[in-house]
Amino acid sequence: MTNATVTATRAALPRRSVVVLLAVALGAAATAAFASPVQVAQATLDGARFGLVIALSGVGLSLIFATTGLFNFAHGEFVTFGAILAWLCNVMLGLPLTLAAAVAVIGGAAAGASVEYGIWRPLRRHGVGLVAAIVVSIGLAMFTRHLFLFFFHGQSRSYREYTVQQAWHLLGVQLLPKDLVTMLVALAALAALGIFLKRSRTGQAVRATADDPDLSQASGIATDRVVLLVWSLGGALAALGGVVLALDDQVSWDMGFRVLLLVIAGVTLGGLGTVRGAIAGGLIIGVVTQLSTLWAPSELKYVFALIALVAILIFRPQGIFGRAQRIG
Amino acid sequence: MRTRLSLLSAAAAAAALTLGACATSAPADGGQTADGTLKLGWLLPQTGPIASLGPPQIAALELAEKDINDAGGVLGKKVEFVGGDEAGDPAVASQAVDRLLSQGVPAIIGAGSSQISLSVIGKITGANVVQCSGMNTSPQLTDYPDNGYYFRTVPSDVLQGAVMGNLIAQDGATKVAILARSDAYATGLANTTEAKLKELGVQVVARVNYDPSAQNLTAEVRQVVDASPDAIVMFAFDEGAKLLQGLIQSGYGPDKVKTYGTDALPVASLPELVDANNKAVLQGMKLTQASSGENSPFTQRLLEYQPDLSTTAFSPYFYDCAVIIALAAEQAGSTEGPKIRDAIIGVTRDGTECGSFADCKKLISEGSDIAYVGAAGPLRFTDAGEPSTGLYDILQYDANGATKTLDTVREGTN
Amino acid sequence: MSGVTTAEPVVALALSGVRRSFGGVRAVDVGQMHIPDGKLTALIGPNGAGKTTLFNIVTGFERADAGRWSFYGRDITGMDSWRVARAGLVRTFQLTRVLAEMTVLDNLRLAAAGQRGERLSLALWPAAWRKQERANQERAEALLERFRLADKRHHPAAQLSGGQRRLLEVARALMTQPRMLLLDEPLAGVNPALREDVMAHLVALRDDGLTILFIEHDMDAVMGISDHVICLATGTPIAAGTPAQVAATPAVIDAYLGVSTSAPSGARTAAPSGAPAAAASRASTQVATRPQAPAGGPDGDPVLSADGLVSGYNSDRPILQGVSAHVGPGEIVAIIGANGAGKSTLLKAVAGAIPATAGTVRLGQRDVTKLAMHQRVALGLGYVPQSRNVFPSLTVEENLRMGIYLRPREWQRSRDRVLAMFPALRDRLATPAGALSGGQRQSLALARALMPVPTVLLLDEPSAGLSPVAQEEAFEHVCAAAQSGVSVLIVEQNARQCLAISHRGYVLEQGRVALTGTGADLLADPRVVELYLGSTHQRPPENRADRLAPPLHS
Amino acid sequence: MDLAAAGVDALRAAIAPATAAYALAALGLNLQFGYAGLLNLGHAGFMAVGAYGLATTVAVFGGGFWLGVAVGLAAAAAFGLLLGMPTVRLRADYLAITTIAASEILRFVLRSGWAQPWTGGVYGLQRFAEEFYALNPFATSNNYAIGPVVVDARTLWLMVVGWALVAAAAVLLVLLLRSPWGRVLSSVRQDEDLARSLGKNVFAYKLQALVIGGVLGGVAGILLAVDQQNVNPDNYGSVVTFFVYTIVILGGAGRAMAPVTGAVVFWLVISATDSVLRQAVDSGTVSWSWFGPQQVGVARFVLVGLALMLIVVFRPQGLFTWRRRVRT
Repeated sequence: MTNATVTATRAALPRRSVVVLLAVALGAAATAAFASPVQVAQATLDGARFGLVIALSGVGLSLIFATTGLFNFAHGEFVTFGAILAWLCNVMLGLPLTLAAAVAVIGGAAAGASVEYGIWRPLRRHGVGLVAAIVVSIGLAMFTRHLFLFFFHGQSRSYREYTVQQAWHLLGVQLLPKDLVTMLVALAALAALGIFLKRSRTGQAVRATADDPDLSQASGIATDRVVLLVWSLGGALAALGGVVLALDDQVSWDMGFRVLLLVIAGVTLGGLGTVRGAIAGGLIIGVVTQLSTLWAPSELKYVFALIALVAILIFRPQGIFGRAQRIG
Repeated sequence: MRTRLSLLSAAAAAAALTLGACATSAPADGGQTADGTLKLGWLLPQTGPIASLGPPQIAALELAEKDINDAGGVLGKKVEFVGGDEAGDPAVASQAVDRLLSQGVPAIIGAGSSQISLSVIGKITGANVVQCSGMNTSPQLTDYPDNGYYFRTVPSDVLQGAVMGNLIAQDGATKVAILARSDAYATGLANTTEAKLKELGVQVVARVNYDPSAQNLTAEVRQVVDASPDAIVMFAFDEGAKLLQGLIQSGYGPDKVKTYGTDALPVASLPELVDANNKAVLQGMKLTQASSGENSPFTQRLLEYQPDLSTTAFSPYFYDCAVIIALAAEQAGSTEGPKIRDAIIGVTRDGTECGSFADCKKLISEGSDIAYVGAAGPLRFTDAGEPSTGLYDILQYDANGATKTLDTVREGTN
Repeated sequence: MSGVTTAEPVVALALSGVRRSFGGVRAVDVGQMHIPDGKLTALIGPNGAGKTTLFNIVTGFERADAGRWSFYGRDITGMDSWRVARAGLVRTFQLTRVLAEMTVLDNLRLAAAGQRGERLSLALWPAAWRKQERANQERAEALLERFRLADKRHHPAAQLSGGQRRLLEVARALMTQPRMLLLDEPLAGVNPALREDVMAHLVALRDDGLTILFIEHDMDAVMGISDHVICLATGTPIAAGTPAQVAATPAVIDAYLGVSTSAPSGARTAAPSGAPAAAASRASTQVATRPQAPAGGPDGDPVLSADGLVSGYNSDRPILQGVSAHVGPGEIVAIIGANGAGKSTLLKAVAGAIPATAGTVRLGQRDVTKLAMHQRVALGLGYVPQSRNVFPSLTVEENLRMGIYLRPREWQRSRDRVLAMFPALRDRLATPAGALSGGQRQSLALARALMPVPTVLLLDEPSAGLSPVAQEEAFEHVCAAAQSGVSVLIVEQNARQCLAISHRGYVLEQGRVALTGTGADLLADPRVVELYLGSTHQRPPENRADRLAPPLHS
Repeated sequence: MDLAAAGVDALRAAIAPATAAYALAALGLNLQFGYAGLLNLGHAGFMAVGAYGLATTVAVFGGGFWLGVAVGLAAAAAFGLLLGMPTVRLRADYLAITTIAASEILRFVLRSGWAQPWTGGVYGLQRFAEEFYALNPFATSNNYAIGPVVVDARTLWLMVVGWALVAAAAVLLVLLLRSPWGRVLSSVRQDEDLARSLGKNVFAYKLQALVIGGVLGGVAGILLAVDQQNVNPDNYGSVVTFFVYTIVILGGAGRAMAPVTGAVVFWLVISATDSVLRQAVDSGTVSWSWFGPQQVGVARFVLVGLALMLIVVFRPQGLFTWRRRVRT
């Protein structure tokens, strides 16, 4: 199977990206029947922003899965952690948000590294299977989430800066400076990650490890260190995702838990283990969610995102950009 | 064979339950504590989706405990509270209820969410124990066959909805948009408000119910904006700050359109939540809040008692729950569930009005009938055990992010 | 390839135009193939000739790109695997598959066809199936007796030895009362004593009127028992007929026995009977130069040595039972032996891919037994696993880059050096390795390992699954590597070619070193000839659990 | 502090009807996941379908209780087929994501405004089990003592029925798993291809396992609904599924009776942590400024999460299982 699907995927890549864009465009067009073009454009823009945040938060989950096979249900807690850490620095210590964000990212990296080092590496040595590991991650999520609730308490809070901004308008579509920044930051981070994985020696080592850990070791790659790196990357990006998510949607103890399902949906739908997939999946989830509100009750907006997920998984289990390779 | 063993044990367990369960001498009596001290249970959201509302409610009960005991307690003994977490999960909640019941409490205050209350009401009232909630607004609870053991101090949606509707209409709004958290609390309120507005001939141009578990609410804000209303009313908990930020940024802030909310919002901290750098951000926004009538505003007292509370939502109602139960016990001269049940309605209506546990207790000792006017104003329970009247302050945010009371309105039968 | 028709009136299995290719590699391309009814047919061919893929396609475990196939006249093209089995066409697997958690008896009882108790509707009514169950049990017991497994009947299948697992597998297949059996290397890993048994069983079954098609590398077995032989090379039947006919076909000898390679000058090659004789004679006619033993020569201090190495995939059944071997500077040392003798396992243990439960591994003087694989690599060890030896989703260039991962500064130089050795790769640099053909993959795997110029290189069957030409190339590369001063420890199923280029060799049997000597001596040793005829390549047992579970990087 | 009381609380929790319900749900999940290897993360969905089948039939359409039960079970089976047909073929983790998405979709739809006429929307439905309680053979005037635990007649009646159901389900499952059917199922989990090569219709067996397990989930949902006399969409969030998984893992996946022990232990722990913590606070054993009655509820879940992790790490084969199992 491997070679067949890989080459197939390769050959189809450009076409596939086009298909995704077409699908999104089509959805938008279809929605235009129910709403004005401006509304559609606005919804698509909002969706894109939310989608990119999802991708940013989820790409780590996706890489961790690719390199270790673990589905980390505690990933949402990285998101919360980042947001809370930034909030503490910004509001309690009075640091400017930009600096606070930096701290959050570093903190996220540290958190990611420490869970890998403290929990997952020993478990792998232990030979704990995929499902048991998933259950551990569920336990870890419950543990961390309630720790946040314990110390941060239940109320949601806002940062000290950028809470309310003047929107720019162009052709009736409005855009907030912070949203633009959010999108740019997310895109930049994801692009950087993509380039890192494609070009840099270490990045290639990550992909090599995802491809075949044993052979990587045979090439002198310390796969344990690679996995550690992936975890800290994942933690850092998720934390950053949390920071930008909270810009519009406030900091709360369970914010990560709330977006987790969408994050999982996004990266899975896009294809696990690929940055491209995370972006595509995130965008689809985000845009579908927003567009659906133009013609369906908004309390159902997530239903359509999830339906998209199920549909795509049934027809293409490895996701849009995924390789069938890992199937076993 | 281990399976067969455990199989037997399971069967045995079932059998043991049937046979081994012998009738105890003690008949079901809505238990009471040995020494006759009044021990009240509470079941409130410490975890789960509405965990943010737990602290003020618990604080309110602590304050009530303090007030009651400062006034010499009930029947000469200090009042005690034992707590339980409703956790947003019926199984966990009913476990907590079992524990409380086993400690012989004659009354349980809670639960926060109607969903949980509806899951445990059978268990509680079935044990002849009084249940009183200060947050359940679900209509299902009105006619629930609870043998008169279920009470609520929060007026039914109909009352507050009417107040809200009138208020908006009086302010001359013509195109109203309603943003409602889609749960038992907000949905009912939104429905009654919408009905009232229609009745008053005010057009409702948008009615948006949003998923409480949703993290991102921009789409909902857009829907409101697209309807270009001249008044916006939101029935929200602390996610209301999110909505307000969105509305302001879309040019539909309180400075542009009339904006309304309820005291389910984190009233005191709302301006700061919305924009820490601009105290005046909510200037002009109006709120309906449970009124303490002539008493010093309860929420202020609560914030003095526990300053770090970021919201005071529903706290007065829970405070009143505690007080009326205590008064009923005092009145009935007993700490037994059934006796308290019989006395509660009496202490809330037809009698000399009194504004605090201390005063009321004095009146009772003088043998006069009382009508408690509490932290949330007069209750005047109907026979169904819920307020026939609601007293509401109309608050408005000023340029300093503080609220001033514009008016106090009473809704319902006098 | 022109169709190969048989004289048999009744055809059990007929294929036409069946094609299947993986990426760049054409795995199966069968124009016409007929398996006669009631005969014992052997399917032979070098590794990667597509024998197993063919099995998978026919039994519905893999899809074909094109073609149709029918079973006793009934078209079963693209039929679900379980339906195929119910139709009476039952296969076994190359890697023995036993239900480890079940007892031997249950393994058999499970297999019985048409059990009423397997219907959900009846499962809870023992009355409905107890009689049938008892009947099945009797048949199972009988089969166990027949295959000498009776005494193990209540043991979990996990406790069986490799050979016993083979027997269990055949017995289980028989339990389904098939019309035709497809056996994938029924003799692989079965020790000589049992071998005779299994072969006898096959013949007996044939005499009972059962049609059997079996993949086998053991030429003795093939020649001895089969009525009909089909030889596959790179997915295409190149000969069919009686064993003698096929064995005499030059194409077969070339393709299967892979003679056309450089043999040591003056290597005294024994002349075994039958087909190999032809092979041998042809081999000896070919003269090429053995790699010059570089300074220091085989007698210098060993660059790699293993002492009393005990290792395996689960500690209670170690595959290596105390192997000692060493490689001198610039030496090419061959490991040969029967399937399941532990050749690949030895390489894995030396490389550190699997832990050693006892014994030591030394690189030079340094004891590396406790070190992880990547640490050993850092100390100058190179390892090319047998299958999965390139990163499929990385480009060729990236694969090479990974080869020199530890010393990025030398990237450019090593790249040019290696590309000079493997010019074919130069124009594929941007292609993902997954899209390469088998031969190119092998070259890339070798190239990747040679990027850092390791002191010792472990090669696991560099010629596996390659066309004769590609095999030749592979061996030339190995010699080239050795000439460049790299010591090589090589496992090969193609023992003849391998020994031909090796200074020394070890013969493994049942996880122990059976004998050792110079390449030439071993090549001449009749026992080796026996072994080499029996040798096939084997893969480590992998179970679904492993593939699902997170990889262990310890 | 009064540990005896805490012990009684724990004991009561261990034999409560809810515990029986969770045991049933876990039995079902164990069949799907422990025996068929189906990683179904949508078990809450099955419970919801069962519960709403009953509630809607009785409370909305005025059908009888027993008709309602029948409808509930049928609905659960139908949900299983609907979910299984396309997804059973998917790989473990993709199956997990599809199922969790499906159950969330279900929850959103149940609580949505336009489903309100049939589901009561966010209000849910109440009091549909009168007919059941009318059958209560125990005198409602009394309380009953089971050991140190005192329960009222209503609870006792439900307990008896609940645990009887558990026993029945367990017996059936054991018989089923010991039949040739069970033999095939276990072969499917151990090696699908092998099962196929022996002519077993793997797909059918997996589907059957999913449906049977789902129906048991439905029974559990019905039992819970009857206990609470209330159904509400938000009672069937993914947390419920996670609880059931915890129970299965606690008991040791793939062992017939494990879920029962698991359920008992799980609710015992949940309850014990709570009462002990509260005892500690009330009695002033613990009196830190930052740890008062307000934090107990939170602290409890911190501990539960922690316990969950530790158990999987130190007893991956389940609390009470000593035989080493090969788990995927």
